[in-house]
Amino acid sequence: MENLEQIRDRLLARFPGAEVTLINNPGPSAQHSLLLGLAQAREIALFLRDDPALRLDYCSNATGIDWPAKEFTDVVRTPVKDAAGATLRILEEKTKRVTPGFLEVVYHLYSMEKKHGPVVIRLRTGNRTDQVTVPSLTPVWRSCDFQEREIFDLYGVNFEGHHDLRRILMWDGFKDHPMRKDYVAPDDYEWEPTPHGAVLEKAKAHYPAPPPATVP
Amino acid sequence: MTDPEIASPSAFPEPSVLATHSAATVRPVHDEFHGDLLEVSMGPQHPSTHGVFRMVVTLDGEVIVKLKPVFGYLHRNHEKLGENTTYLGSMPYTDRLDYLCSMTNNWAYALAVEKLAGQPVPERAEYVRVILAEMTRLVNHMCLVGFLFNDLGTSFTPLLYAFREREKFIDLFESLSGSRMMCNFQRFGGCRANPSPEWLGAVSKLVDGFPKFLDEYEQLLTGNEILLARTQGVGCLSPELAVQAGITGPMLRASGVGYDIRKADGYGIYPRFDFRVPIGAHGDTYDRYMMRILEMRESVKILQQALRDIPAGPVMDPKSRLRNFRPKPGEAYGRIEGPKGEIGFYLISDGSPNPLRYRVRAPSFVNLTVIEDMCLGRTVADSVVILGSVDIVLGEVDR
Amino acid sequence: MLGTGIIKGLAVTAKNFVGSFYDPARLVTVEYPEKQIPIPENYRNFPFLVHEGDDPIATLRCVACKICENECPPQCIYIVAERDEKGKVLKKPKIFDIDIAVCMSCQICVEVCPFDAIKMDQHFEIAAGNRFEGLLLHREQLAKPNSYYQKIHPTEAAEVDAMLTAMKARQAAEKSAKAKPAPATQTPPPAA
Amino acid sequence: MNAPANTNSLLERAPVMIRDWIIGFFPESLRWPVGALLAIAAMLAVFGLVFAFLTLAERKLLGRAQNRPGPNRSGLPFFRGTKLFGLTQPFADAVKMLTKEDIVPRAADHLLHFLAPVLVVAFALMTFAVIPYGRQLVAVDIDAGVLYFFAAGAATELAIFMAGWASHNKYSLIGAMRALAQLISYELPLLLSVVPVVMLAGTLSPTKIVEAQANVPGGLIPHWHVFTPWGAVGFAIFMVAALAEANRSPFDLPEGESELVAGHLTEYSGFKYALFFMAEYFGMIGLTGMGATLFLGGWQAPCAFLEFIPSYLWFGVKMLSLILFMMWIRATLLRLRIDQLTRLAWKFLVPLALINLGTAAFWSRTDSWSGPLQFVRWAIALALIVVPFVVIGRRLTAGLAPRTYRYAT
Amino acid sequence: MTPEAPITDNEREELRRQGIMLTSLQEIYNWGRSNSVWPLQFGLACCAIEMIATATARFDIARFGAEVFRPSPRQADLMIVSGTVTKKMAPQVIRLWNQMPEPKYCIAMGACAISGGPFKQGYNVLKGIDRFIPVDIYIPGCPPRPEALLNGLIELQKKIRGEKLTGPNAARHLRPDGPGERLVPEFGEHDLNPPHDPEVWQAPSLPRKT
Repeated sequence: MENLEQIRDRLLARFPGAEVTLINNPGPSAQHSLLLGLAQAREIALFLRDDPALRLDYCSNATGIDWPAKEFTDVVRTPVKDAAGATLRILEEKTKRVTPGFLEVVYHLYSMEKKHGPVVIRLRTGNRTDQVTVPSLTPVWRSCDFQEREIFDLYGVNFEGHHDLRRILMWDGFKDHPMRKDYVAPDDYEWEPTPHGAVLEKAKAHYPAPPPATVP
Repeated sequence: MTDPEIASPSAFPEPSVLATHSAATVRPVHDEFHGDLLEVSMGPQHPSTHGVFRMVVTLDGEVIVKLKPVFGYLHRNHEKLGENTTYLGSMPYTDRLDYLCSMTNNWAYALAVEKLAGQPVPERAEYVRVILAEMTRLVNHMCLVGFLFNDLGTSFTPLLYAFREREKFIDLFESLSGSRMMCNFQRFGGCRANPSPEWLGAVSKLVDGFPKFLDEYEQLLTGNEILLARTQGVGCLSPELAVQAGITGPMLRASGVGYDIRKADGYGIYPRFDFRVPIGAHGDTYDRYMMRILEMRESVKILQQALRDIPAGPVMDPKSRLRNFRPKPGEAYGRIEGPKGEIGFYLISDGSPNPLRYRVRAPSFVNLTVIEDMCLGRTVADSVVILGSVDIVLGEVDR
Repeated sequence: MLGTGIIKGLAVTAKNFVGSFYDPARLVTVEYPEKQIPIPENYRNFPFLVHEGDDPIATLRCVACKICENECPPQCIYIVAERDEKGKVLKKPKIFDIDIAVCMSCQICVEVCPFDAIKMDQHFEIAAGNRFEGLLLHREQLAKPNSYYQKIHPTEAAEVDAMLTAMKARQAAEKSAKAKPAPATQTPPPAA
Repeated sequence: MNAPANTNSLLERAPVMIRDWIIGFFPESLRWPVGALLAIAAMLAVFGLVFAFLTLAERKLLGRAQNRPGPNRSGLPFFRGTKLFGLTQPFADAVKMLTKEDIVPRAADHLLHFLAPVLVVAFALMTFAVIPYGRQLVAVDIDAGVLYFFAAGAATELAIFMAGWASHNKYSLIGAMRALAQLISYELPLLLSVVPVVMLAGTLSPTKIVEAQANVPGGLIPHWHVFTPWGAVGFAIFMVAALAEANRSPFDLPEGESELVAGHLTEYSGFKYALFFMAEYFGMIGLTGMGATLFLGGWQAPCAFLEFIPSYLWFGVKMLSLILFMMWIRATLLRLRIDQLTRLAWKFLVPLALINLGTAAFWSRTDSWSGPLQFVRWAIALALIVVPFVVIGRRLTAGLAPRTYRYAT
Repeated sequence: MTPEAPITDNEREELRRQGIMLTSLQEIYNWGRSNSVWPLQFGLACCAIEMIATATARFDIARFGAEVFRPSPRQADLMIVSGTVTKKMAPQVIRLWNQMPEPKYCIAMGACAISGGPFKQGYNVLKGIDRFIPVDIYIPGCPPRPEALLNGLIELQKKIRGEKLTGPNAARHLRPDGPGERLVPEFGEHDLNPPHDPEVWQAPSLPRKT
């Protein structure tokens, strides 16, 4: 199989103006991925599926990822030097920078015919609140059907063009998207005999008296 | 390798044409002979839904004109819990995904983490993994056949024979790992315990006697005319649709696509073994049943080879660590051929002890995609059989 | 011919029916409350705490390091360390609770314990009529002697004991080496 | 009929003597109703017990076929720790069933919901009236007994439909519809399989049919209908249809546990459910009893020298072995689908039964053939049966066969 | 199990107090029910496999007369909650319980059914079925061995045998304050509504008091 750079180049040649970015995976698995722009994602997916050299006819895994907004603190260190050039002190300038959060949908593609893979493609939403629509790839690979519904249910990604976009795991009247990182589970804390960590915090909130930590 | 029968789409079709959904392929007739449609909700408590699966079935007489699967009755937040616990802490949870095959789940997860962390595995551990995985496959297929026949209306007899044999395997799992079902045996970089020669001998004895049981089992079941009538031509799945819908495992091979991850990926040490991948020609329930039977025979072969060749040595990589396991940032998707199909784990690490994303690609969840296509136009009695032949376990469908 | 498959199947059930009267392989039932399936040595059910001496609480191996509490995936362990009058933390648990209504018998606490203080029990007949009293085990119920451990897991316990004695011997040797400046070239014990 | 002396042994006559002794206490005008009541009471008691132990036998037999012992530790009240091999299990079940809360769904038709189990047992019991259990043991000896039997037997299916309809449950309704389809399909082969017997015996009275199968003095092979070509086929068809008629596996579609939860029984609890259970076993007893009467010589002993054993015991043995056979089938086979069930009836059993009618006619015409002609008679009769069986069987299972598979590598 | 004495002294005392009729009735009633416990054929999760294993040849729950797994709740006496009860499933479980005729019993099998078990921190997991249904026997384990389930069944049989027909200690189904039907929660926007049935379950006071 060609490597991802070649695929990207071919895609760019075939779809001029499309956004295809290679995302490097620094880990030892070296499963790099292609980030597709939303506008032409479905056409590119179709191409990947039907291209005779690739024939990625099998979408194994579709999953959502929640990337919450991240706050970075950039520290710029400027040494203050005296006339001789010796460092007197170092000035630290801290600037806070927030990378906006987004939701991501990842597809792992294999070829059953050519028996190669995986090719990982990703789609990203604009943010985590109102621009959460991505094109559905269910028309291309039906295996995404339930998996996209699951992403819709648990992450709140809206799939445009999905034929039956309903909640799949939670009940219909459920309002939240529980797999998001900022989801707060309903506070059904009642009695935990062995609390620690987050549960201990809850226990403290529910039993404001000193935490349950003394002899019976 | 023989050419799998995959029809390639000739033209470049429009996306809208591609939606191979089965919306109302069987159209209900409304005239004086056909009354109203009957909507029956099968499940979540139903003897043949293998747990808490639910199918909302619309019937015209006894013929299904619409079938909507409803999931989530066993959605126990596996992935969320996996993201809130350490890499090691997720291992026992994987046992509870497909609770009939904890060993293969363990392996798939260990494989994904090993990919993520670049962790090597000693050779003996690879052999132990193969032995355990193939034993699990035997157990799973055996039980599946039993459950399938329960759906077909036997009074538990095949299931009880299967469980009689299963107990022998379970005893071996228990004496090695300490638990009958929830083995929690694989670790990142090997296995938890080194099997003793006596244990391997016991496996060898059991495996050698297994074909005899299988013969008796087949004598009871395979040639039965009622079975043939109930399963042949029932719930056909075309190879095109199977590939398109991401079906894996015996169900895919029953449709005639020779895709086995043990061959395609060659993970672990599978390339060293000589085994064949059976493929069906019709993709009906009978083929799906026979795939399991034939795969069991192949698994016995793999087991015999593995038990013959297993080297001595440690089963744990000395450099692997149990506590404070923090893989470098990155992501990995590891998959193996589980008894039900491709079981994969997708992990993203941000360098912390907990994975940032922990995703389970469950075979039976995806395999259910085509349940409506297979059931349309069939009767209620067929639908439970078709569902039985898909081989679902709700623990991994809903996770 | 139609019916041969059915007759074959009938033969199999008949064989099993007749076999159940003389062949133990075809009547595999173990009459449970009277007889028991032998439980393999490795079997694990719920954790217990190993103590060495006669006084269960005073001679617990546990040092309340809370590693198991942190590693326990379902968080069913709760430990509070003993403190002396001045508030200094002692290496002893004051509270050690395991909620066996939550425990998933995964054995991770045993694997991570550096002191071999927590081990898996094999007692499983613990059906209770009350969730709040019967199923929350305190350190008094959890503490079981080392001899019990040796009884249920003989191989594993022998290894652990050998390791512990070796470690003690090494510590004693180190101590004596420190006490006496004599050049003690003691070989480290093989098991470590 | 010149019966040997030992057939009039004390044991043989005991039931009748006891009856006569009891009704002797009553004035002449009351003797007939008291006798009838006694017969009913005796039947209820005997078959009630038979039912109880049959449930146990079924559970034990299923258990044994599945490598386990089945219920074996119920013991006795007041004597805890006794086990008695589980022989008291049915009574424990009865106590529980009797004391269980009776739930009628709010939406159900209360009257029909109540009537259905009563009727189903009543109809099943009615079939018992005409079966000759022994030499003199028949409650009502009517001339058209066979017809009466099948009429009453068919009515139980109507009661089942009633149950399904009244429960107001979708599963029950589907089960009820299946029961009706099954009734219509299997009533015909059941009756057709009996016609040859009636034809050759020349009577519709069960007692006379049994007498027609009396032993030829000195004969070693029993002179039963099942030992003739047409009788064997008729018996086989009868048994298959009886399985369907009694809603037993592989024809237990109305109950259809794996598909329809419990079919028409889904909404029945407590004693009403027990009544259905009872009716199923009564139906089985009745059908196997009639099967034994028509084909297996009824209460006749297989050979003349075995006639010292009371006739009703022979009947019991035959009936029980047929019931055990039904249980054995249940332990092995899977369930048919409703369309296959009807297809089996219409396309296989009915034509075969019709052909069997022809065979029976041939058999009765050639009664005089003897010597080597006897062999010709058998050969022709067998050919008349086997050839259609193979041909129709092939057509029925067209396209169904075990397959061979290829391998990817 | 050693064979128990036919009638213990306590029971003789009881006999004298309650009258021989009532006690005999009670004995027969309890004997019948305890030897004919038909469970609901109803598996939720992992423990269901061990429940099936209990019914198989090796363990054979049939020996106790309890192999008749009825798929319809109308004919069942015992509900074995075998596995995780999710919030999505909880209303159905309680509905099934309500559909079962009295006298009925509930065994919470496995950690998940008792307390939510390893999954109790999940957002969709009910932390124990006893929040809605009165549970008679709790069997811990994940999953419990089949023998443990049999042991639980024996405990349940003991409990049934000890039940009284009258008096303040009468069996639950004979008391007016032990209704058979329980509140079925509704699906809320974030959680079940209510999250537990206050009539069945109250959070206990903490065992570790300050």
